[in-house]
Amino acid sequence: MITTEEFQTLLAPLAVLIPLFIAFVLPFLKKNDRLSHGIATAVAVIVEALVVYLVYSVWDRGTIIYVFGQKGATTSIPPGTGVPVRIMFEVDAMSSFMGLTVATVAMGASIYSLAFIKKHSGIEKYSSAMMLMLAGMLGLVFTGDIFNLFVFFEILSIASCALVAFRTKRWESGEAAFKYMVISTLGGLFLLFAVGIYYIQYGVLNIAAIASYISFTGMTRLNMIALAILIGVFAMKAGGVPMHFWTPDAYAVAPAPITIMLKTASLTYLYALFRTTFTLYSISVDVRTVGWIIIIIGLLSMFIGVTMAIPQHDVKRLMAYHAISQTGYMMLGVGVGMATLGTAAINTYGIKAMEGGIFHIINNAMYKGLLFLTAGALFYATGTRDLNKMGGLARRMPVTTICFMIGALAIAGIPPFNGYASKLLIYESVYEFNPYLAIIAMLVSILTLASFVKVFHSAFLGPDLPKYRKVKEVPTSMRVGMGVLSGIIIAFGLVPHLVVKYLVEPAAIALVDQAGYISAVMGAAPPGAHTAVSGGAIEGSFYGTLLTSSGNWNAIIGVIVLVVAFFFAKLIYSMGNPAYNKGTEQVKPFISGWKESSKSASHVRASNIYWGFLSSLSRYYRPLRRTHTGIVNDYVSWYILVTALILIVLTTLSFRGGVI
Amino acid sequence: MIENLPFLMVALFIAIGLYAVLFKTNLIKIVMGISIIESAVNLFLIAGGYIKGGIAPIYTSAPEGESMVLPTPQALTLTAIVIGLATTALLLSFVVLIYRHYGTVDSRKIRGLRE
Amino acid sequence: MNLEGPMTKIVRVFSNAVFAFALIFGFYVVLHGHLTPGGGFQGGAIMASAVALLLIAYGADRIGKGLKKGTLSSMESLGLLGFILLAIAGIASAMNVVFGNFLLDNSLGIFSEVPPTGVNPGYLNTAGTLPWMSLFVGLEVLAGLSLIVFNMAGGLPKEVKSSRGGEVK
Amino acid sequence: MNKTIVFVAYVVFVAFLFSVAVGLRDFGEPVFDSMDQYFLNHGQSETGANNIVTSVVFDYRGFDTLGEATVLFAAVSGVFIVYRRLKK
Repeated sequence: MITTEEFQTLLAPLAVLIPLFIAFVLPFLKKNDRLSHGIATAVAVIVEALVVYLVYSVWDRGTIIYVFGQKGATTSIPPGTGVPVRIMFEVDAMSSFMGLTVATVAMGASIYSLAFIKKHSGIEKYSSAMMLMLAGMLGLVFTGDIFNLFVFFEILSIASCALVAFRTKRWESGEAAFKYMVISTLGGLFLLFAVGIYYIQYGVLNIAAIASYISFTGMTRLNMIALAILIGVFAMKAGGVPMHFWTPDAYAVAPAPITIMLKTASLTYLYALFRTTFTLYSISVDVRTVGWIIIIIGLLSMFIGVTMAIPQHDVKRLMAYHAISQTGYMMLGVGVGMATLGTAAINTYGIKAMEGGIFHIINNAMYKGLLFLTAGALFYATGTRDLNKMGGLARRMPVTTICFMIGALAIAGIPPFNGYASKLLIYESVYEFNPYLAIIAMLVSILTLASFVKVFHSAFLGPDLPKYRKVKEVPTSMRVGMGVLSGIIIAFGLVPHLVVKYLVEPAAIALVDQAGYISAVMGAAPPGAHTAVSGGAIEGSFYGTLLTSSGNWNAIIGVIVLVVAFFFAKLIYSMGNPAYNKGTEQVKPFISGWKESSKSASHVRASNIYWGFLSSLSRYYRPLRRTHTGIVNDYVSWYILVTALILIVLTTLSFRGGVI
Repeated sequence: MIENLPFLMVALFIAIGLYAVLFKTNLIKIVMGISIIESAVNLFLIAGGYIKGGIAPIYTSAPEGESMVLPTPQALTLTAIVIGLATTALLLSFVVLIYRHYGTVDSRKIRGLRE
Repeated sequence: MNLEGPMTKIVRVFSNAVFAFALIFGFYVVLHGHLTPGGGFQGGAIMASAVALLLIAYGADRIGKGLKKGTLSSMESLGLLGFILLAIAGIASAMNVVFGNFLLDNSLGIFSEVPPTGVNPGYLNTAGTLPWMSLFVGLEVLAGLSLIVFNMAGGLPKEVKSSRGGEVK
Repeated sequence: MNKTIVFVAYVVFVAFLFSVAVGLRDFGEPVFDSMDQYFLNHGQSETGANNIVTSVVFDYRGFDTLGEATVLFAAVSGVFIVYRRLKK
């Protein structure tokens, strides 16, 4: 009989193997669409349960190692050799945190899919590819072997490209899938090239072993080049500007549940980026240079992402640009952590900035997922993604409207939703690092709110358009899918201190703790490795208060203040003159003194909102728009250009700093 | 320097493939460029596993006492080849789909999704 | 090249003759993967090339009548399921681990012996789970590659109509 | 995008690739190879296969092979998705 401890060790492999197994079974169920996707949904729920238990186990026991094929699965280094020889899963707090994010989103997406995909053929392939994506993402975050990481990278790329092309009838599908595929295949090949550099130098493929060698031998030019290539690949796959061009294409074209899986996949690549910089290199490199590279990519993503989002009128492209922009916050937070690594600052605001960035990962996965799902609901109900054609849908789709509002308020960082808590952590700690960065971050947040106001106004508010008279609220499974994510957002918003204490803080500390990661596999860490920082200075909570580096935030008090303010507003409102009478001339709209000729005449189209803003900034927008050419060669060109720049910066600056 | 000729060849092949991806506008040629890069990376791994005078790492009727080349890169390359095959097949399918919709494979014309 | 109709008689007769040899050679490569260069992928690819040869010689329509896509798809899944089940079965065995080589040295099944260490003439009945995995992977690769070729030869369905891409409005 | 800038970036990138090729250890003389020596020495007794490459593929790195088979499966699914018949 299997013991509890053995079962805990087995959790991570099971979470990957079960979806894989089901993915292979599903093609047999060609005749029965409902059954095949029902099984997939059940598996997503099971995987979620396994991952939740895994998070607990890691919290309880520390890093869990699973060595494939080694008798007993725990001996990482066989006797008679000094290095690990087999593939292993190494799950520390950061990996399990990412696993939780992935599994939760996958659960929401598959529940949502139940009704969403009814109109299509080939459902068994769809469900099976979705299971492959789930397995690929979990494998990517759990694995402790760099070639295995490449394999999961490719599983994820290929399964997601296949799903991007799912609506073959529409002209965009092939184009978006091809562009995405070219970019991710090239990324995969350069990742493999970097793996080759490590293997040829050190003869090992285990991440901990490579990190140990790098830490032991110090930096070489080869390792620097490998680092630059890896930063390029993972930042590109995470959607970092200016390598983001594939993102809006793929996100907009894919079916909504797949879009949120793609979004989560980009977060796992972000995890891979952090794993590379923090675990593989850590303080062996010039941390300020690497940190600033991540910060600058993050800043560009934040700013260009949000400014490109404002003029969009395709609802999913708009949200895709926001996805890029939000990824920038995570890069900013964790980049500040990287830049302060090895100094005293990491113990104070450095780790707090990282917590903000990491907390933002799970928050972003939830609210961005919710927003994409509401966009999918709009598409399901109206058959278009064009905001100019929508209007007045709040009357027809109340649940979708409420879910959209929750998501929009969370993404804009309005208290008491979860986005506020993580953004507050980022603002305050980044302010201590460099005030200008924090100011840009806040500005981006304001622009985010502005563009969601635009979506809310043009899709949900406005007059009741005649062509949408027959639109109904979306089916139950889609509402449940959105409801699950909304519930998590509200819960995280109300108890951010608990989430930070039990999920985020261990993850941040595990990410910094290079020595711990190495010694879990190798038995001992080299003296140069970065050790854990104390989380003690940031002890989480008293009466539900989240402590940031220079302030605090109590969600309960925040809610009370909001409720009180609401009552005051109600009071003031009720003191006014109630002379508003329905059914009289009072309620009829007038346009410039004339009666409205039809409902669509008084409908403000999405492109007309903010036209003044856009036309006064046209000198900024014109070159920016011209850059987004949509030609696949240019996508690759930008990637190569950025990688070349990172290569130059890393090699020259580090030489000057005397690191090599 | 000349000792490292196989590694230099790898860099050269990647350069050729990358040139095709960056500057050729025919989608099929872009796919070919990717295939060339893929072969180059496979060559990189295999070249990294070579030992001077080594034989294949198979004990069946092998000559006694010879040193064997490293087996891991060969296994990795096997994996990478199949992955490359899979990506190429899928990329070509997408090209077929694009051609059906656009009637062309010129990347400068296939830009319905932009901005 | 016209994939719809059959090619000339010379090609057809020749590919008939080669087909059987290619299949047998592929199977040999799969089965001896643990002894000689080869294994599941290489052998599977050889067998799939035999199928592709027939496809080119006779055209997709004629071959499609005998060899259904559904059958191939089931074969592919079957190969993968066998592979993953063999891997998972390691948990239930004495090895207690995924990918444990539990069939080695247990005197039950075939392929269970351990060869002498060092150079030897090669004994087929060795290597535990490895030949089984080779067989399953060979099946998967045979079916998978054939399916890719079949689908591509069949072309896109007519429902996917040409729509001039163009502007996102 | 401006072809000149792209070409310069391309040249810089390729130059770094060449510097990798020049800077690597000598061809045919691995420095660290304890993992591979472990496979060569213990492969036969642990996995029972004469072909060490196969023992690495299916045993030591069997999980990679599962992933690789999965990639092929995913690609076949993708090809199926592209070429599938659509509902009216």
